Amino acid sequence: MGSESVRPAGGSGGSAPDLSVRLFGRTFKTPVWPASGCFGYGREFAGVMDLSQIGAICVKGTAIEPWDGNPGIRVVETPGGMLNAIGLQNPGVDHFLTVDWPWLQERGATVIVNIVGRTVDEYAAVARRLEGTGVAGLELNISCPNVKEGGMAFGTTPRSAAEVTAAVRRATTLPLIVKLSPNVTDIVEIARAVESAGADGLSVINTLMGMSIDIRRRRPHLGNVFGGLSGPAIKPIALRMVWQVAGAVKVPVIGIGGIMTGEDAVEFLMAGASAVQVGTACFVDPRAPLTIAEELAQFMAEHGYRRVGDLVGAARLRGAL
Amino acid sequence: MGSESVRPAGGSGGSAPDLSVRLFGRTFKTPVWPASGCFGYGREFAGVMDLSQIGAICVKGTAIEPWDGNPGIRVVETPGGMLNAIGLQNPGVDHFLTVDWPWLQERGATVIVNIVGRTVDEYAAVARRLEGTGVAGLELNISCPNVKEGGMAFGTTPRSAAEVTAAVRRATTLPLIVKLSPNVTDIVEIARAVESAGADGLSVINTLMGMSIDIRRRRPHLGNVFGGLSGPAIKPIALRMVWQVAGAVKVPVIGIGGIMTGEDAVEFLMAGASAVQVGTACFVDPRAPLTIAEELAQFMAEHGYRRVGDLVGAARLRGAL
Amino acid sequence: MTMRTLRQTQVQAGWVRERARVLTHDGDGEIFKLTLAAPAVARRATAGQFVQIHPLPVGLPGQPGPAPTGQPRPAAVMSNGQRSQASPRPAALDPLLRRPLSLCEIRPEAGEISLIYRVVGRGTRALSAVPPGAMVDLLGPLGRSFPDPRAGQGRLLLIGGGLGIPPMAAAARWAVQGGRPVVAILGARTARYLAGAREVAATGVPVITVTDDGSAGERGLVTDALDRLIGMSEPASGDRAGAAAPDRGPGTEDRIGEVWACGPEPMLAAVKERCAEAGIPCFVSVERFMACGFGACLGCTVPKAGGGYLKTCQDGPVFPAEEVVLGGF
Amino acid sequence: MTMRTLRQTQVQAGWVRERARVLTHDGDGEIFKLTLAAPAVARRATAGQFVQIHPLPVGLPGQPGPAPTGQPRPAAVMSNGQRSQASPRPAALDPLLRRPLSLCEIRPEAGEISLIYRVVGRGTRALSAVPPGAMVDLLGPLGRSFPDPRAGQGRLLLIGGGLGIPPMAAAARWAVQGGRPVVAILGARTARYLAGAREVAATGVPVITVTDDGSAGERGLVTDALDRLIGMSEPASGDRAGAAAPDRGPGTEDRIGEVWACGPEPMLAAVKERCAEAGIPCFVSVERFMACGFGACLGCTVPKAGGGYLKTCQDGPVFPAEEVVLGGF
Ligand SMILES: Cc1cc2nc3c(=O)[nH]c(=O)nc-3n(C[C@H](O)[C@H](O)[C@H](O)COP(=O)(O)OP(=O)(O)OC[C@H]3O[C@@H](n4cnc5c(N)ncnc54)[C@H](O)[C@@H]3O)c2cc1C
Ligand SMILES: Cc1cc2nc3c(=O)[nH]c(=O)nc-3n(C[C@H](O)[C@H](O)[C@H](O)COP(=O)(O)OP(=O)(O)OC[C@H]3O[C@@H](n4cnc5c(N)ncnc54)[C@H](O)[C@@H]3O)c2cc1C
Ligand SMILES: Cc1cc2nc3c(=O)[nH]c(=O)nc-3n(C[C@H](O)[C@H](O)[C@H](O)COP(=O)(O)O)c2cc1C
Ligand SMILES: Cc1cc2nc3c(=O)[nH]c(=O)nc-3n(C[C@H](O)[C@H](O)[C@H](O)COP(=O)(O)O)c2cc1C
Ligand code: FES
Ligand code: FES
Repeated sequence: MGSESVRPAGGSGGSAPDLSVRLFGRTFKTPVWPASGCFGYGREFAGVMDLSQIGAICVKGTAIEPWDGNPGIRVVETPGGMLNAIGLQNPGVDHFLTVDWPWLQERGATVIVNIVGRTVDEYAAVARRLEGTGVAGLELNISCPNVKEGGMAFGTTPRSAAEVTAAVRRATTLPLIVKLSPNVTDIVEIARAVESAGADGLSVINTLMGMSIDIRRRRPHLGNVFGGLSGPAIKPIALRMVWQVAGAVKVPVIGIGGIMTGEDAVEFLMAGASAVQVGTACFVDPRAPLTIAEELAQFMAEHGYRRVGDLVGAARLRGAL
Repeated sequence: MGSESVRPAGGSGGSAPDLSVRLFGRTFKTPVWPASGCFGYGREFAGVMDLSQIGAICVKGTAIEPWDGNPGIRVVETPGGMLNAIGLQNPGVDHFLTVDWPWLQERGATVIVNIVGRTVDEYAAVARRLEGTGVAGLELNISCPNVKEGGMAFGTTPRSAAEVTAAVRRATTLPLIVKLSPNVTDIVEIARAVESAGADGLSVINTLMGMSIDIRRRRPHLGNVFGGLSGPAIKPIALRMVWQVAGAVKVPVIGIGGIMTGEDAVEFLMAGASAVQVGTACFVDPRAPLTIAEELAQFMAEHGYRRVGDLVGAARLRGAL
Repeated sequence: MTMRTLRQTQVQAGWVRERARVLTHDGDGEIFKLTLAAPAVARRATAGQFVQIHPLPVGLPGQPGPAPTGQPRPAAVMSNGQRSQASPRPAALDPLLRRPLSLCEIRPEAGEISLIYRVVGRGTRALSAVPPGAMVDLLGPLGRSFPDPRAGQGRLLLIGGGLGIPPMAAAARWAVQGGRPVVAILGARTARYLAGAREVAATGVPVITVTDDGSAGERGLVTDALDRLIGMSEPASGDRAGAAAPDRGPGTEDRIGEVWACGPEPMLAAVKERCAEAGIPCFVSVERFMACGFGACLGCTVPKAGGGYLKTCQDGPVFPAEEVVLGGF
Repeated sequence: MTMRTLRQTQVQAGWVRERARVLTHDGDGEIFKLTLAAPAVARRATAGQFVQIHPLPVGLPGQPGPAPTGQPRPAAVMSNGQRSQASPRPAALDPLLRRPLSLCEIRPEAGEISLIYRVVGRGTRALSAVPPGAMVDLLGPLGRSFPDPRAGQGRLLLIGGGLGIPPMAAAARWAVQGGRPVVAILGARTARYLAGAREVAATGVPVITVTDDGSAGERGLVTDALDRLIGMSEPASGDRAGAAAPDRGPGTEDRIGEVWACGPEPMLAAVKERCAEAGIPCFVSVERFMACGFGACLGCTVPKAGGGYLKTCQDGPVFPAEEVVLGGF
């Protein structure tokens, strides 16, 4: 009762809504992208979808050398979410460039490379290897343990986050998106620091640190004890952080965290995100980035939004804060 | 397949397990307590349960004066959780002492008073009013906005958390439990600071800050925009923080966050908690603190744990970290 | 009769928890009517009160599996008495919380209640999938009822808008049983959304039907009909809607002496305003998101006239209109 | 026949997504057998492969409500063509992820598959509540099958422990169809947990049954029977368990030339060790928690002999025993 729809001034035009978004000087076919670590290098999905139809594929976190990842159990379901402790297993940037990137290019895929490193130099080295290759951008995963600072993640202090951002900025001319960690007291402070250090965009958020216990075996489920929490459970936290960050920086924000449906994507766009990424959803529905984009288009058509930009920040116009 | 139960050395004795726990120099009938803000002052529950059977009732956050709370919508469900923006509405400590406390005493209830304040002095003033009244302890809610520090919660820096703890410590001889905020980069640092400042125990965790958007009305659901996320969705994060804090302090830790069943309670105890609190669960099942205690006893009986202490930290004995 | 006295006749019973068997459950995919065997709730309930319903067997240790789907159903305790390794009670996750629904019909004599609801989100959608024969979990009756119809004076006007219609069935029955003269205005967007109107009419009270598009009854808003009835009820007025009150007698019987309204908050605000102008005591039933439904969470507050807040679930959902500030939901 | 050559005969098909109708679903509250009309999966599948199953209609826009409970069921699009305000597709929350289950029977000719599973947690419990006639959501066939039974030499020994028995039904059928001499050892804690043994026996292969408590077949462990068969299969041995291999012929036919095992990881480790000692090629089917099931998440890794990891869902679940380090699960 009493929950009438508020329609935007634009009214509902007859034509199909336009899902394309222009970001970092480039047009992306849709604003719904698979999130890093949840879509491999695209290969496993090619049998059930046309990779060229995806706005951008954010590939698995890629390092300068191959990483083995963590021993023991790596994933476990939690209420409305899941924990992962993959440990950033990846075949290294050279493997990406010789094997995966040519394969992706053949299929007409737009690719953003998520990059990881244990030191600032490692990050910069991966960025340099990707310069001039034609990938659409870099996404800096600053949730990796900062070896020099004793294991605290790069993303947990403004200083270290800015430092690694600046180093990669110097190493690349590609669009540089920094992916923020939610495991911080004040994400706005970090967002501002990396924006000043040269980020072209911010991905918000990576996973929240969590754990679960196998009470029959009396031990943590995960081999690594702790893991990253993703999925619908974290959506309210992610949305809050997108709202905070989008209100504090000028660069575009990409919303991530628990998006499973087109309506979830609308929430993030209305909070101020310019595009979204879907992670865990890809495991349940391999076509999730396309399914969700279709649902987004349907919502836009039904509610008279013609361009994605009409949704961006729409919930911020009224209301407090 | 292959998931055999690990039984503790004790074996399964014939007698019913003992649920009582000794903490802060006092024996509590059970280690499953209703969490603050989710059980009012007990009144609404008296019709469906015997309040004297509950280990301890953590009453609503109580201030030196009555607080009105927030305008607009205050609660909304999220995937596997809920957001609340009550704004610590409460009738003030004098009302508690003249109306609620006598009523609770008549019913033989054991009571821990959750205290809130906008300044260090306000916290200390509530503590002083409760001195000598016979309540079982104080639980310091340091998630309140710190007026002097421009609204950042007391619980988000080790310095402000220690400061308010120390002030209340000086104001009371009652057991002093400090309830930590999870919205921090390093909860261990805060835990150590409040332990040093005189806390007798730590409650881990309060709600995580989140939000949700009503996409049809194009505005945040909550009048306050942001709210506290509770319920099963946050369980993995709460459990991780309990594990971290219990490994870093000597005082007992009380585990809170998403506990809905006896098995959830076992997870927290095995992570290192000495007791647990249940919040959101009380809304679904008003008898949740008793239901969950019964399920805990059942688990103990089936797996041969005789005392609650046999479970505490059991998952820490093997495994890494 | 002062408002204060009427307020004192609003019933608030001790609520219970009851697992209730679904007797019938019919719907068109959007609007459903659910009849439940719930003797304990039916015995205690009064019109205007509500239940907090959960479609899953929550919080009951040792209950079989999560889904009330009939066969085949899993069991924590196996047929041979052995215990499954699975948790004996899976916590309900989806929905997590209960959902408030007003009592539409209360039949203490049969131990039955009925609810009419619209599928708007996850909770009502999950509820709509519960088949006859399954059990749902109730807390109730919750909140304060309408005031005792025998306590007021003049004709009682019931106004139901949309999903505010169903509780008017219980209200009408109570008024009829109390011998109070009563008339109802029931309005909705279209004929499709007049769910509950049949139940109101079944109590024998005269009903004025109004829809936004004229697809049933008069075209217009409930407030149009209200204005007419208030006008009509003044002795001086000549413009009488004869069809609306076929059984009305002469004199004060005819005058609208009290209004009970339930529906969208803008409608309630409009009704409140008109009643205030006409000096007619008015009770409104308001809605809020609820976490607990029984007063513990402070989640359902409505601003109190003069400052502070009232709890919808405990001080309401039925309030004297002047006691609350409407328009916030 | 080298292991390497056998490895190359393990089938890995292109998987599909299929909504499959539940034909039958029977269980005792703990162990269930589910038969599905899944022609696309049935056509592509080979013994040893698995499906990722979700009991709710996930990820399909415009699908009716969340619960597969038959009537009354909610619909996003109403009977009159109007759209409910509710989200057109509620995301599945509980369970969130799919669950891997091995193919027990594969009947491409009928377009059917069957699965046998035990209720151990939320996912399998939710699955157990799905009634006949409802739809479940599958990805499959996933992973690598057992090697082609026609490629190996000597008698093929199938070893199934507990819920490792069901996939041996598909394996046995494949071997029988390929004309490979075969014998099966099926073991469980008690007779109750021998689910799938009937399906294995139905293929006509000789079966040795073993239970921990002797409640069915021999008392003991599958490895006791294995030791005996390996011993027996050596020409010098006199200790022959005649009942075990009623149809065995003379000569090399009789010798155990290859072992396929599925069951708890300690059992697999013991089988692997004995086969290594006896120089018999051994394939093991391992289990891991899985998020995706199709190679994208790197969540299901098993340590590779010599370092690094293999993906259970893509490189397995059937591995040459020497390729993996067992005991980590
Ligand atoms: C005392 C009381 C009595 C009620 N009686 C009835 C009744 O008899 N029949 C009926 O159909 N509905 C009734 N409602 C409303 C009903 O409780 C909500 O429609 C229901 O809780 C929605 O749950 P959901 O999970 O399906 O939707 P959600 O997913 O929770 O919400 C979907 C949308 O529905 C709206 N909504 C959710 N909760 C409420 C609410 N409490 N009030 C108003 N809008 C809401 C919001 O706009 C929300 O975005 C009553 C509410 C109250 C407080
Ligand atoms: C390739 C493969 C094939 C399988 N085939 C079958 C089969 O044919 N029949 C069958 O009954 N089971 C099979 N399993 C195991 C089945 O997937 C799990 O029992 C199921 O996922 C448990 O889900 P749940 O939600 O009920 O339990 P959860 O709540 O997820 O877990 C409950 C407990 O079950 C155990 N468990 C969960 N997942 C697994 C897993 N993947 N492997 C082993 N133990 C697990 C854990 O100890 C956990 O604590 C198979 C697993 C794999 C990987
Ligand atoms: C199995 C798994 C692996 C992941 N790997 C990476 C990674 O390599 N780099 C990265 O930046 N984020 C990684 N993430 C985080 C996701 O990209 C995403 O930020 C997070 O899962 C939240 O989104 P979701 O709720 O939609 O899954 C991973 C997440 C999962 C579940
Ligand atoms: C409606 C509501 C009100 C709350 N009020 C308080 C409060 O007054 N003081 C406090 O310390 N915590 C408060 N909390 C936090 C809970 O005590 C608890 O820490 C949190 O809800 C996590 O536990 P749960 O997941 O079991 O609900 C409140 C939580 C809810 C949901
Ligand atoms: S709903 Fe909890 S106080 Fe009203
Ligand atoms: S389950 Fe995702 S890679 Fe195997």
